[in-house]
Amino acid sequence: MNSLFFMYLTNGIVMGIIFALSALGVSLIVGIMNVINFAHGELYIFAGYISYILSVKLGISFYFAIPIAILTIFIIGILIEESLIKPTYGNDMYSLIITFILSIVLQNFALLVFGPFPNKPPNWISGATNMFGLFRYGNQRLVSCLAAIGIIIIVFLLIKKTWFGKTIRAVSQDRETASLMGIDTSKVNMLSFGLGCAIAGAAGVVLAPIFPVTPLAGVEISLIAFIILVIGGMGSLWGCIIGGLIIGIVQSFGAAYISSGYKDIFGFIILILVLFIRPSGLFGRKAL
Amino acid sequence: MLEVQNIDIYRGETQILWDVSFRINQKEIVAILGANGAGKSTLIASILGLLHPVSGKIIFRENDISKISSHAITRMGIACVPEGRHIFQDMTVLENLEIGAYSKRARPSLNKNIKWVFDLFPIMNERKNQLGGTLSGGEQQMLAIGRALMSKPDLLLLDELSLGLAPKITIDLLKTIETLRDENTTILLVEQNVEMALNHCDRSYILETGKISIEGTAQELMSNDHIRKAYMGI
Amino acid sequence: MLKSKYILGLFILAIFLSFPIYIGKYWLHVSIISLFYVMMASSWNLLAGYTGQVSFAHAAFAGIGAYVSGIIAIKLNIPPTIGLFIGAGIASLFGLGLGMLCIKMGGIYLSLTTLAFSEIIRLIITNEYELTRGTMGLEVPNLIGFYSKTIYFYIMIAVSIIFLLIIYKIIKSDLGTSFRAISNDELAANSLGINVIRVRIVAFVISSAMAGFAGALFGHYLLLITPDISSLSQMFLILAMTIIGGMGSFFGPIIGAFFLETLSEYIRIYGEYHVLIFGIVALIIARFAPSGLDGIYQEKISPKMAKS
Amino acid sequence: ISADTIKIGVVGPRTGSAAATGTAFAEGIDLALDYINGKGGLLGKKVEVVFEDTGGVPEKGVAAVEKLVNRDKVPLVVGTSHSSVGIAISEQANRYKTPFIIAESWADEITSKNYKYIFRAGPCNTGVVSEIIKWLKAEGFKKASLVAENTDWGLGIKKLTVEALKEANIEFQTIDTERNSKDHYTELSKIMKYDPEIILAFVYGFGVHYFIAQANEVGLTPKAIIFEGAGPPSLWPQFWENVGDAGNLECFISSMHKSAQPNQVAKDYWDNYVKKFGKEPSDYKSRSIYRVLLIAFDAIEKANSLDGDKLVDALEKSNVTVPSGQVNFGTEKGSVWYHQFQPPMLIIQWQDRQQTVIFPENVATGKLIRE
Amino acid sequence: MILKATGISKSFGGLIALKNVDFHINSGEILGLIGPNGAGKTTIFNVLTGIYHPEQGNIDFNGEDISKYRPFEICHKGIARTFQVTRAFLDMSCLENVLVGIIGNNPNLSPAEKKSEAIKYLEFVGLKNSVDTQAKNLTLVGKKRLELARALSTHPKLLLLDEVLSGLNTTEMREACDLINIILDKFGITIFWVEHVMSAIMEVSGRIIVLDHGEKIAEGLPKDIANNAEVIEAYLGESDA
Ligand SMILES: Nc1ncnc2c1ncn2[C@@H]1O[C@H](COP(=O)(O)OP(=O)(O)OP(=O)(O)O)[C@@H](O)[C@H]1O
Ligand SMILES: Nc1ncnc2c1ncn2[C@@H]1O[C@H](COP(=O)(O)OP(=O)(O)OP(=O)(O)O)[C@@H](O)[C@H]1O
Ligand SMILES: [Mg+2]
Ligand SMILES: [Mg+2]
Repeated sequence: MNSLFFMYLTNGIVMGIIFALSALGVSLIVGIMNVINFAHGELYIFAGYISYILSVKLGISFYFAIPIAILTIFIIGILIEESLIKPTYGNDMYSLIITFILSIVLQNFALLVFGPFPNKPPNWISGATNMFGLFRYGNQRLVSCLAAIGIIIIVFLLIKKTWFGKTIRAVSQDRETASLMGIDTSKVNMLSFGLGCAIAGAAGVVLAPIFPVTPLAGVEISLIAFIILVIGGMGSLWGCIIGGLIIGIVQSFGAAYISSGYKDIFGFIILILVLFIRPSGLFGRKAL
Repeated sequence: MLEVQNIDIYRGETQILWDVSFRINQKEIVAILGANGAGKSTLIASILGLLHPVSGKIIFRENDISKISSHAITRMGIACVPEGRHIFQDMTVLENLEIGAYSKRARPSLNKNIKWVFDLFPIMNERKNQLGGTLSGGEQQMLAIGRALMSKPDLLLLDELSLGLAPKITIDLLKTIETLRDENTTILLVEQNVEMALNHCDRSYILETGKISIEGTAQELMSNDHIRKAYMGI
Repeated sequence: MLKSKYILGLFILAIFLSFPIYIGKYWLHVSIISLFYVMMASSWNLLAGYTGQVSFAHAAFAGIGAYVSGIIAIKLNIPPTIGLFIGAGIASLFGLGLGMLCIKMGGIYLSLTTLAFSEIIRLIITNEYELTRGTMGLEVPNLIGFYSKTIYFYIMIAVSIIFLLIIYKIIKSDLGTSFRAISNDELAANSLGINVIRVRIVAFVISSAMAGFAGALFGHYLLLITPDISSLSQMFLILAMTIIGGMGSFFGPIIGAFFLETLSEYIRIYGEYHVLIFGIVALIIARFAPSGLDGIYQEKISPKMAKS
Repeated sequence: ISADTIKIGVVGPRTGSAAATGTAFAEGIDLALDYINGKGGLLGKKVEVVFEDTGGVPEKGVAAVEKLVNRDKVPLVVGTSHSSVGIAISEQANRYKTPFIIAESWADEITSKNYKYIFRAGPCNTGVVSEIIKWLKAEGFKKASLVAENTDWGLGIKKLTVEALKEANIEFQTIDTERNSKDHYTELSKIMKYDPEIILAFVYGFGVHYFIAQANEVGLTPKAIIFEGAGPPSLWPQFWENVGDAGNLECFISSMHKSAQPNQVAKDYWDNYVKKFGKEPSDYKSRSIYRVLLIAFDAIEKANSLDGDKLVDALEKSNVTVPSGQVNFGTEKGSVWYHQFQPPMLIIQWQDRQQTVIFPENVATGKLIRE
Repeated sequence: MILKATGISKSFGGLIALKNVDFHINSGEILGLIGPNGAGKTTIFNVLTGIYHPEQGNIDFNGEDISKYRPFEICHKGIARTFQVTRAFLDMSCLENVLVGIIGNNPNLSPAEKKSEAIKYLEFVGLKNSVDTQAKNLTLVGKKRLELARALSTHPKLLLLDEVLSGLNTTEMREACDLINIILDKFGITIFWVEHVMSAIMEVSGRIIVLDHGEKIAEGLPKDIANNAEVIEAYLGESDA
């Protein structure tokens, strides 16, 4: 019983961190631009595919494949922002609708280009580690989890500690006034959307070896990310992490002790509970 | 320092400013006065590059800035207190001030300037970790002024400086402005309180339905009958 | 001017009503499906287009209506003609609950929460195998004693017209003005004596009841309901139709529904590209003509005709 | 009825998560058309196939048949792969009195309803399960974990297997899972705890790839053998990339293997496939659709008509030879075997990334290898 | 007495915005509220109109405690307000903006009556020529007028005005003050207003309350307030402005 319990707990935490990373990109974009990027999951998937193609089909070492994939998604993100999001500034609902349509387009595009099968870049590391003599845990999972923590920390520092972070928040709140402070708002918006997408890409690259990508898997990624967003509070980075952990742990124990069939529903139940108790999310600010 | 030459400004289809020209010299406080809807804020917006003139030029230190985007203009050393304040609602007072010092020339003296603003408005120091959007109306106005000062601008545009400020604060502020001028900042002031503006400016222009109708030194305008009647209710 | 519009409308209606005589079984089927989407898109538009609440749970409400009506017909032998109303009623109750849960936050929260809700519904339908037969689909009885596409066609038309009249009434009424005030500035509307939460929930409940009714009707027409009825891809269709036709316009969703359904028949052969094409069309319209086909007509074509 | 061609309707998932099956179907259709039109067509007319998408969703399947019957006016429909779609379509085809020959929907319900116009020339759950149990007994497995996806098919086959395992006196536990679930650590720990000799996994989706890879991580395999009961997931092209070495020794069920070609038709099919597409068929679904099309051609030929009732007569008397042997539809009402033709099934094990047929013995090319 | 507030307290996090404030409003008077920036004036308005609920104290309006009511309920009871930072419905025309107030309080009028009511108020505040103008195209002052029309359209018994005069020049201010007197005389609406423009508030108000740091520091007739040492110290400064 005990070893099982620790196994569930460990797996819950690892999955939680992975979820948090998957949600980080959307959370960032919501936080700084008030735009929900529905196509988040698809960008994640694309990054996975790119790293797969580079490393499996073209034989490029994953040390190079990873940055190339992230960079590509960054550029795609910028293109999306310039072509689709820019005209919608100030109209949150419209950007939501546009990115929703975009996500459907990208899904079907991926289906045509990559086919319906899952694709998996090679593991960075093989084997499994015996955890405290209680159970074995896949090494790749542990390494991906560490990479996720690393990325989360970098993003935190970037947003909380640099001028760039402050600047993007200013732009998100009042474009015109920000430009009166000498900020080139178009550039900042472009970069911050690109950054959010790049984080989605980074998540895709880091997680593809454990969870191979399929064209439709983006939907799940986005859904989990959105649940985390609402639970944690829109745009709050801390909320994103705590929300991810809650979902990871609850899913793990729920699947273990209640039912694996309803695994995905546990997240939703938490969501409803949170909305009852604190409508603006755990870390959300209450709007006036 | 700044020279506006015969500009025509439109908002959408409607023309707001007709052939407006004026100039501000270095180390001068110039007031633009006029009734509601005369186009004062529009004028400020066009200097800042938020609106571009259809014809005419705006020259700032020998550069034509009439077609440049606003972030580039502000980087040249122009700052403003916009009408309606436009505080960054979800950022703290401190962060608002820091953003004011965004431009490269202002960043080195960031800490010094923050201290200066806090001296000017002690209440800002008390509220420094409060979110901008939750400040009272007058506090927001102080923050907007402080934020503009953070960039140590060469030219400061003030749209409705005294809006919502307690009389005492307004008096202090006007004194500060005069000090600033003496320290080599040029100031363009838009005010409703004509009497007060004239008491503290060097020169003034009157804008009436989109056209400059009268210009002159403060004393000249003070004694102008039309102005006394239409704007000062005397 | 106004009179000629009415005559044109009646003329179109007459052509439409005579469809069963000459278009053949298959196209009749296509028309029935289009009418289902007219109901779905128009009622969604009431919510999203007029009150700015972009809900992703609309397809889920159709699913609730369909399953409720189907299940009670099978298990309790309640005639489908009554089941339709019970289905719509239950859907509106869910709408009320969901509305109370997330409407206070509005905006993006509402969108995301309704999205999650629709996933819950889909998961429950899939997992509650005993009741719903899961992905296998629930075979439900016919609405009336015998099966006739022509009769279904007329029922669908009648219900669509009733829905559209209700929607039209609402948006032209004070409620419609309140909708817009709220989407502009909630606090100010509240201070002017508008019970914001109630108005929002009213919109939510009306539109979910409509979706539930339409879903139930559709289920009884197809004789089969599967979890797909409440899936995101259904939601995408509804949204795409509204966007393509024109969001926030009365005729938009109607135009959009017929446009996409007809288009869908013509691009059938390109199976894999099907949804991709819909998506791209919707994206282009959303980007370059945010007011949709109806908007293009109002801005470009109508003034020209008026001039000439 | 068109003057110069005979149209046959095919339904299958060309989009959605099982789109791979649609691709395989398209290949099989090509080969079948080459074959029949090469012979000069049917009743002196060229044969044409209208291939409609089901997306793996019953409603879309129904819409596809609606179109095939009412717009294209096909005399008969074949195809489909999901049980749910098969069930929905059979209701409708029977209503329209249009013969429908099912290729790959395994649910017993389809034929046990004993509908006049519905035939199945592909596996049914009962048939598959009995094959598996025979194998389990032959190998002497004593303790099994039964993992099933929570869909109609998974739950259906689970129920049959549970009964059969009880009867065969094999000790077992059951665990439910999600078809597309990616993280199986929780389920796997429960299985670890139980410590079975064999894991019967009924998952028709990519989920099983993750399951196999993760089972190896937690140390469940190679001690225990994984048997995958849906066939294709173990044959999908990306299988090895996804599971890596964890795929070694995995067993699965299939209806086709290169080394087990029962007749000339099968050999011809294989050669033609390789010639036409320049590769070997990756799974057996292209051959499944080929199979049902051959049956359909034969029935039209024999009936010498496109009338539904006559076609049913011809099908009931069918004895055409297809790659999986000679077709004989059961005609006795009252069971799953009515209008059912069960192609022989093979149990195959991956040994050093090569398929080895290990059961039934008469076609086996090797023996089961355990750790 | 139309309204009596006793012991009102309200804080934001650690900041005490209102500390045990008592005041009353007589019906038919114009009561002024002044005080330094951040003293809590707008907060009092927000508490009176149900946007915030006070942590302590109660608000008796015509014999009913309204301190727990929500904004729209309070509006129905007869308190209307304008916002210091204007909040017009920007995407709607001026007419529609005012209609919202009428719909919220008088839903039973016929559409034609509603419209003529709305136009009546727009004319009254001087927006006669802007009936169909989109609110977003108004100037700041235009928006303030619109807010006033909207507030009046709810048929209030008590009207709260938050800095309606700011941004007007002296002449315009005169007109506005006349308007305020007319609102009292013609419509019989009691007025409670916040203003930083001393000349106006001293002249128009019958009585004035002074707030500082969330506490009431003075109350009385304008001329007494103007000479109150504490008020001069906290708020007015010693100049003549
Ligand atoms: N965004 C806009 N779109 C269209 N017209 C506008 C817009 N903003 C202002 N106007 C119009 O432009 C004219 C000048 O406005 P502006 O704001 O410049 O006046 P102002 O002199 O600053 O007045 P105030 O004293 O009220 O601030 C007004 O008639 C106003 O209605
Ligand atoms: N939501 C809030 N959260 C935190 N502090 C707030 C909030 N609202 C107001 N405050 C603070 O409460 C104090 C009182 O604010 P209030 O708006 O009532 O002042 P005021 O008297 O209207 O000032 P002004 O004349 O400048 O408008 C201010 O210091 C303000 O910063
Ligand atoms: Mg102005
Ligand atoms: Mg205030």
